[in-house]
Amino acid sequence: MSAAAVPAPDPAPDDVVLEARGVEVEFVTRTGHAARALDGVDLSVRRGEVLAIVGESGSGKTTLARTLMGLERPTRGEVVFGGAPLDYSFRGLKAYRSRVQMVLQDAAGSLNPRQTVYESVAEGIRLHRRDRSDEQGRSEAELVAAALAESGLRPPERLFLRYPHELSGGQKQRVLIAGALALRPEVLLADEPVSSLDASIRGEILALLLRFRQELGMGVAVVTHDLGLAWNIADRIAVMYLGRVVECGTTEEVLTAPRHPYTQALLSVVPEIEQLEPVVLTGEVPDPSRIPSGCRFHPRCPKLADGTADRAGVAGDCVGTPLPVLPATGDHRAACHLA
Amino acid sequence: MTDLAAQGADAAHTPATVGRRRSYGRYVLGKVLGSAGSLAFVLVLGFFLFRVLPGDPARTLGRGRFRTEAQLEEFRATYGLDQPLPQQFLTYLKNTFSGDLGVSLRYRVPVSDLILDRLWPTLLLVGIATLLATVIGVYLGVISAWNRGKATDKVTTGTTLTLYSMPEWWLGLLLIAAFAVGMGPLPGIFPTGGLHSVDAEPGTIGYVGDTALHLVLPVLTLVLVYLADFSLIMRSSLLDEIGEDYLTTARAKGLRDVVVRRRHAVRNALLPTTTLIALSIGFVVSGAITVETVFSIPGLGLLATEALTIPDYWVLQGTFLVTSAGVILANLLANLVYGLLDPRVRS
Amino acid sequence: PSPAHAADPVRLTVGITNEVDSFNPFLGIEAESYEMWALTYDYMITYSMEDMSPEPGLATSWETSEDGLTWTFDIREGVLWSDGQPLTARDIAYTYNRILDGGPESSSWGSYLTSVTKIEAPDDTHVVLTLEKPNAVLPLLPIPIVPEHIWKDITEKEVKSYAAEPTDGQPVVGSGPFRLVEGTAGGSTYRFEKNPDYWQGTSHLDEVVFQVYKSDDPMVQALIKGEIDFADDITPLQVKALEGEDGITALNGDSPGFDEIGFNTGAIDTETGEPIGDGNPALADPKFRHALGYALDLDQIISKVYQGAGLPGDTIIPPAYSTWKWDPPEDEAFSFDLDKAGSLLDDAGYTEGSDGKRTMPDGSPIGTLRLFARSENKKSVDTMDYFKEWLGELGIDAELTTMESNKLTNIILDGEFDAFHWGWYVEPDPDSMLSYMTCDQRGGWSDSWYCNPEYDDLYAQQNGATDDAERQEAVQRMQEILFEDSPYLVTAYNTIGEAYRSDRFACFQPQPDPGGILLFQYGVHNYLNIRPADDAGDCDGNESAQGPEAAGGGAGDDDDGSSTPLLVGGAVLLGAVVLGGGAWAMRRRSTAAYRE
Amino acid sequence: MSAVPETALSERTEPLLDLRDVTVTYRTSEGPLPAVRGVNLTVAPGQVVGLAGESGCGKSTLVSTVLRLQPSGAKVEGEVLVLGQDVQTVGWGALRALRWAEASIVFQGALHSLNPVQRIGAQIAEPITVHEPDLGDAAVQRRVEELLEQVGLPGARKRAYPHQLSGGQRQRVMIAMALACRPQLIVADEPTTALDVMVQAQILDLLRDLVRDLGVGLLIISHDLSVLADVCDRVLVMYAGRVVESGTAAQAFTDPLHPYTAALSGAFPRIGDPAARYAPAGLAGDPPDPRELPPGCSFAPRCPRAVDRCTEAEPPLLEVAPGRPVACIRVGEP
Amino acid sequence: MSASTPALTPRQVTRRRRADAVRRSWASFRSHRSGLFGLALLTFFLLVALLAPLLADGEGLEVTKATGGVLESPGSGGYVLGTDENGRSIVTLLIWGSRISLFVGLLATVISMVIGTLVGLMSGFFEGWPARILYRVTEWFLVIPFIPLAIVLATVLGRSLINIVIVIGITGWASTAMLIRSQTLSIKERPYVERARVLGAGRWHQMSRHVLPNVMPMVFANTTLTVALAILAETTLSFLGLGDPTRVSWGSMLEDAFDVGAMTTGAWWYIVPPGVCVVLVVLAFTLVGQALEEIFNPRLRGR
Ligand SMILES: Nc1ncnc2c1ncn2[C@@H]1O[C@H](COP(=O)(O)OP(=O)(O)OP(=O)(O)O)[C@@H](O)[C@H]1O
Ligand SMILES: Nc1ncnc2c1ncn2[C@@H]1O[C@H](COP(=O)(O)OP(=O)(O)OP(=O)(O)O)[C@@H](O)[C@H]1O
Ligand SMILES: [Mg+2]
Ligand SMILES: [Mg+2]
Repeated sequence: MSAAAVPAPDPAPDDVVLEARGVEVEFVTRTGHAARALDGVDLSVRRGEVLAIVGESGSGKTTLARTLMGLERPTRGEVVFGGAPLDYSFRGLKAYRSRVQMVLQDAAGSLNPRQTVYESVAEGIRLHRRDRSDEQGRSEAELVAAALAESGLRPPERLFLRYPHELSGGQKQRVLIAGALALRPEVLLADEPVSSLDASIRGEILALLLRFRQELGMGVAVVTHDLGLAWNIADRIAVMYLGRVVECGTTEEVLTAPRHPYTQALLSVVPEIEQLEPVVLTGEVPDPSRIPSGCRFHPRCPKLADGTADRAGVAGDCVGTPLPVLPATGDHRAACHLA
Repeated sequence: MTDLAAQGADAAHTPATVGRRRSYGRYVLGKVLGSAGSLAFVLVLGFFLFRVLPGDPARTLGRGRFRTEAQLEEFRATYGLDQPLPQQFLTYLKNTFSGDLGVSLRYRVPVSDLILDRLWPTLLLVGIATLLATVIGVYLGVISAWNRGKATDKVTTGTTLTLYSMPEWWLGLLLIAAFAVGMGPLPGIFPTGGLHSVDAEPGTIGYVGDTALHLVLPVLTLVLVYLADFSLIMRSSLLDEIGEDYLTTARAKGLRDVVVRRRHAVRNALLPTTTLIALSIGFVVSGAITVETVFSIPGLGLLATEALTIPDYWVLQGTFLVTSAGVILANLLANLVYGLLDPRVRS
Repeated sequence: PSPAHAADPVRLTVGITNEVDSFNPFLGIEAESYEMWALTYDYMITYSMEDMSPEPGLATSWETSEDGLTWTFDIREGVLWSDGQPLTARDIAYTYNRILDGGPESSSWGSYLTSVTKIEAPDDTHVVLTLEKPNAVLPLLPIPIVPEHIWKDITEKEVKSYAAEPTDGQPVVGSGPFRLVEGTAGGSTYRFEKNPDYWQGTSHLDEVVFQVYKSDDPMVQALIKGEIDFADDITPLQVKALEGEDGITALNGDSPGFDEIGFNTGAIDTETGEPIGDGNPALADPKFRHALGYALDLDQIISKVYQGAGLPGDTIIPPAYSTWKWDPPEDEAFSFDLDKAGSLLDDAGYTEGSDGKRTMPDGSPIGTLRLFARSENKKSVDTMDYFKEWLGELGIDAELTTMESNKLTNIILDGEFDAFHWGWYVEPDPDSMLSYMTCDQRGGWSDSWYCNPEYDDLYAQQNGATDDAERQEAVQRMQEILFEDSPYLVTAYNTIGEAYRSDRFACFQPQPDPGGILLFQYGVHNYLNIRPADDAGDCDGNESAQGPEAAGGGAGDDDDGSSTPLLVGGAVLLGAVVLGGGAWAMRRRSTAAYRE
Repeated sequence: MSAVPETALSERTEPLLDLRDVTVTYRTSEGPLPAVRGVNLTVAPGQVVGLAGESGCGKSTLVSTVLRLQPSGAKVEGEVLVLGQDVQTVGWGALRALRWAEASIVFQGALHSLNPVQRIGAQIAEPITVHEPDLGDAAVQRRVEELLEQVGLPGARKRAYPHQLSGGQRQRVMIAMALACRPQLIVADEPTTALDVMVQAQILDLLRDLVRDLGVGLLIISHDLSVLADVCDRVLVMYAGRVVESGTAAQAFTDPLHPYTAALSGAFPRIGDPAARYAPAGLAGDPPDPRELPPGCSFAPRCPRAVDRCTEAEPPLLEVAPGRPVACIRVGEP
Repeated sequence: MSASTPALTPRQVTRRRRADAVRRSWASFRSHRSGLFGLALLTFFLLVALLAPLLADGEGLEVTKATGGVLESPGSGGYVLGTDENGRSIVTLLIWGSRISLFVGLLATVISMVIGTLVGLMSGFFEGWPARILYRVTEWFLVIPFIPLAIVLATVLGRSLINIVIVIGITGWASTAMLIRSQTLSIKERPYVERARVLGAGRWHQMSRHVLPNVMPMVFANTTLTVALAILAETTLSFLGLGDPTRVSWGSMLEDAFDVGAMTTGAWWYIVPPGVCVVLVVLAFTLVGQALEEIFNPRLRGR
């Protein structure tokens, strides 16, 4: 059953809650090379909006989400929450995490196999003593029940004593969402929330996210490589390539009038009956330990390969001139010499 | 031919192979350093364990021979016991590295000579026993894993486990009773102990045969007891592989069951087994000590147990160092082989 | 090895349970090593089989000067070293001088040359010893004589690591009845070939091989199977078991030694004379100690702890040395009589307190006596266990601690004990054993810290006595004193179990004769006596030698005696295996593995 | 299935794969588990057939029967005809000869389906040496390189170990391996699951090219209907072990007749379709446990169109239009 | 939103969950026939050890109170399994010996488990040089052969029951530490630990609530396997003469039997029963341990 269509709210630009400013994350690989998984990302999540972060595998989506969560410390740049840079002390992080929550990529693995559903959901409540601060004076069990019910698991008590292996994939994902939701976060980061789920179930989960945004005014950032999903629920889209945001704007703008050749290629390969002319990029996602000069996309860029860039007279720039980091404004922009 | 050679050259330059070389180098370095660390640890342990002896070592070590203070002094000087501890440690290191393990309190000969003398029976015993236990154990492990849940598996695993539960020297005693003394219809065909008969002439074929005959029971004891170790390791290692999808792929390719087992399952399962088996060598060495005692085989183990009654500290220290070093080196070797065999070591 | 065919070399294979620690007579201390030296080398004087009294060896005769300060020995002529060089008085003097010079050589043998100041060989056939005071003990110099032409190249420093083992296939140079051709200290096989030119007549054995077994049982099995011909040092139970075997003779031979419970009679710092340690004051009282002698049921100890192989003990001279031994008179001898022990203690003031525990004469508690046993010796532990119980019945608390002999040595030297269990081997001449109880030996060989001036006087007297009867009297009086003062309670005279294939070899003569042991004796007589059973005849008229066995049961015959029980054992083992297999077999039928 | 004339086989008049009323039941400790229930399916030469369905609906189980690779605890009923031979009953020798030489499989999860400690070249070469033992070593090596190049990898990569390749590359190796003996039928079990969009597009392109160039029959399994719609001629949709609908790719995707197919198709919105904005389509509830199937139509509990009748009997698979069998009693009803 | 009040308090929930977990583990254990057999055997020996004073008079251990003859054979004189060389009943010795053998085995295991688990957890969970050093030390202890080290330690420490326990305990912990470490390493990387971090959990919480509970079953399974090895070790050390000579354990019985030459004497009742007891107890622990391992280790489950 499809969820009722929800009209898109008008996200005010000044409603920014969570922001990445020039964030750079480097990993040292086993061979001793530095891999720059994030290479200067400016991105903002606003109150009550759904932001989709899309890109190929390895483009740095998960790293970005983890950095926003404070699980990864940027080697440069900063994460700003509510106007203040993130405090990485234990207390600071704990306080932060009661306001920003994340649902991890792997739903099946994110539940402790030895904890019951009840314990998994209650964990956050206990850590932050939410039962003491609850305005309605609800007990821990009541809070857990409420969170499960809100996530569409009804009646919640029936699930209390279940272990993860007794749940279906969709139920696990919902338990995870309930666990995050029980803290009433201001921002929810969801990393590939449905990619491990069956097609028929994903609709429900997505509808759930939309509902939270709508009912709780939560900012939601969804990480995905599925453009269809973004079309389904996102207000805004940021397209990532090799550690950078290469195009961002509202969903309609980005998906119906993509400006970056990479976005265009991504869009063209979405399997459909009536094909656009698919632009299948050759090669794999480049290695973040060897970022190409100039436009980082140029070795795979179809516009450069077919001479479009040359005709526009930017071919030299494509190869040699680096592009600036896209600012985190609401406008539709693309980091491309052609755009 | 030429294009094959060209391909070879070409392949050598792919990043994958280069990366592999480099990472094997790193792996080797890591393992060698680790083993060196272990050796150093054993050295230090060897030193301190024997200096924390309660009481005056000179008096203890002198076994009541020395009654006058002068004799004690001389003894202390001989063994460097009159020097400060750090100095003693340095001397100890220097001596150990130059192969000087001290002089046996009992035999008054250099410990290194004693050890060299006693090394080869132990090597022979441990070597043959490990080899046989490994081969048979791995074979049994394969059989029982491949037939998991069937009668073969149950009988094999049950028997090996029971043998595994036996103190090896007790089994040795029973074997002596059964096959050396002779029991009921069994003639006592094997010697009760020693490494060779009194009348065997060294260097002859008969001598070799005679030594082999003497080794049958002790080796059998060790093999029977340690079989289980290897067969259980192999069994669980192979069971790990049996669920893997690549075996289904192999079957789908039209390979026979035995080929799937041999070429894919067993070969892959053997890899992690090498290092585990190497770890078990320590147990076999331990077992050899008691088995040598029961069978009166003049090896390192017997040397150590004799030294125990005196106690001949330098001999104990020497055998401790040598057996530990041996096991550490065996482990290193196994790890290096494993690194060579398994392309995944770098991940 | 079967001596059946004349062409085959006659080989006696002896199983032993301990290694030779050194073939160098200046280094080893194990009993096995002494035997090897005895086979390899000669002595000036050897021991008789009957009572171990001195007998001519290399020295054919000897005499003392009037003042007892000069000893002259006549040395046998025509004795050759195994490399063909003649053995002369100079070799003897050389050997003795090495010891006299101090150094490592003196540690084993120095005590035999106490009061000797000079040793000379005026010619090839005479050795003259000069003493500073008379010494009755001197004739029995159990020092192996080594060849000067070999040993002169070995410096005092080198001697500490000199192996004296065969090199490059060359046997060790010696003059004894046998020659070591193969073997190293700590090794497990030592092979000797006979010396064809031995001055005492050649052995009937072509070879003697010693084979080390790390434990008794395999050794005994080897004997049963005929792999060896002689098993040394086996347990009384094994002797009992072997008594039924065809073709095997087994016996417990009296060994010249005793086991004792020693007391801390008062440890002192030998330099200052101040008391040290924390021995219980009650044990400093001879009356207290003596009373405890009636609290030992030696018969039970012999039957349980020694499995019946041994004799209840009384003094520190074992019955083997009948000339020296003093026996306590019937009415004074210790017997197990707790009432008597109790009344003696009451008389001495150690009365029972209200709690049933005995107190010191001044009424203070005695406390708990600390008994020590040697952990590696089961007899030691068991004996002390009994003792502890009997002390308890007397109203004296005791606790038993076990430790290695080395640690015990230190504790004894520190005086931090009350009682311990140990034992001594006693040499044919009682002098050294007697010396251990003198005041001078405190902090040295003495372990009871015993000191009695009267005893010391008698010791000096017997040591210098030139008259045997006078010496005998002194020695016996000393034993009486020790019996009264009881620094030791001698618990048992040990035996050593031995067994040999009497279907193969005959003519063993025990030492002491009768009742003694067959090998590892003082001297090497038996290596010359023993013959293959087939042609033993009447052992050349040697009456006490054990003749060949009548029944000629071959080696490796059935030995039902021990195999049936082992069959049962094997069956139990088999059962265990089956049980284990069954346990596994009962496993749940799990889903079968993926297969084709 | 006794007498199939030799000529018939060589003429390839009949389908490469013909599953007739195949039922697979796993024996488990908690009782029998019917994973596949009465599935009929054919693949003709040059045809691409898609099989869609949620996780656990029995797709892989069905695939495993094609080369008789199902676990020994599985009971297979019905006929599995590969080139006219019933693989479930032929002798082992014949079966081995058929495996890979006539039909090969690209297994789900390329990482685990490759032997981790053998070079990929050796793994590709293995079936060749098994089935064409007369081929010389050099020829085999040459074939391996050709195969790799055919799937867009440099021939020299044959010396690589699986862990040195990316997911997409491994999937290509699996495909190269499947082509090794030039089979007539290839079964690809979820070849693109777990790959990202761009790599998925690459692999689908590759498969499409292969079918076109080699004329093999391809059975491709996926839970993503849009993927199948993209590459297949025919699509079958499975639910709880049964086929509930089949039709041409376009029909199934754009004009689903079964409510389940409709839900699957709606799960992947067409970008630009305003109806899908803020309206993710989905189904309530979870797939049923195959051991305790609901009475009647197993989809009924989750079906938005379900009525009481639906729980009465399992609806038969009826052809409601030419080439469009559907198992729903409410087809055509408003 | 649900308006109904949940019927259960969190504590009840937890208790129920625990009971449930125990019930499920027991259910799966019950399906392991060999494990059950081991458990039965184990229960028997534990009962014997616990009830020793009721089963056999403790005075029967004292050589001074021994009533039987030297090495009487089974059946004679009312001794079911005969007597030892001191005339003590073998059955009595076996019964009391079980106490020492099990005591040493269990206590040594506790020591090595505590050390092993702590070291394993620390070196697995934490990063940096202390963890690396711990890991190295573990590796060292892993490769050093057991008996030589135990001989050396026992020589240095002296012979007493508690020293034997210490020796076995401190030579045997390394394999446990390795196992725990590798488990910890893998569990630490599990997404649910990361989820706990996301929820705001500190290290202590992660370790105590997620890592430890998931490692514990393996510790438990490993414990039973370690007891088996520890009992074997006690027997071997006793045999080498490193045991406590004042106490009767199966190992010391075997040593005594060996010393008095029971094999030659044909006194099989002195050699075979203690050995069989050792084999059975070790086997029992091993079987139970393996069954537990199979239940608790998801890697082995379902095969
Ligand atoms: N801990 C790490 N150490 C080293 N490199 C890392 C680490 N985590 C991520 N990377 C690298 O950073 C890059 C970005 O990874 P990330 O997981 O953020 O990608 P992603 O967009 O989430 O991909 P996917 O869609 O596959 O989840 C990759 O090249 C990855 O290999
Ligand atoms: N070996 C087995 N033993 C018992 N049940 C099994 C076995 N393999 C699969 N099953 C069960 O059979 C059903 C069908 O499994 P199958 O693997 O065929 O599904 P699938 O459609 O391929 O799913 P996915 O999309 O997850 O691969 C599932 O319920 C599964 O749990
Ligand atoms: Mg990701
Ligand atoms: Mg599948």
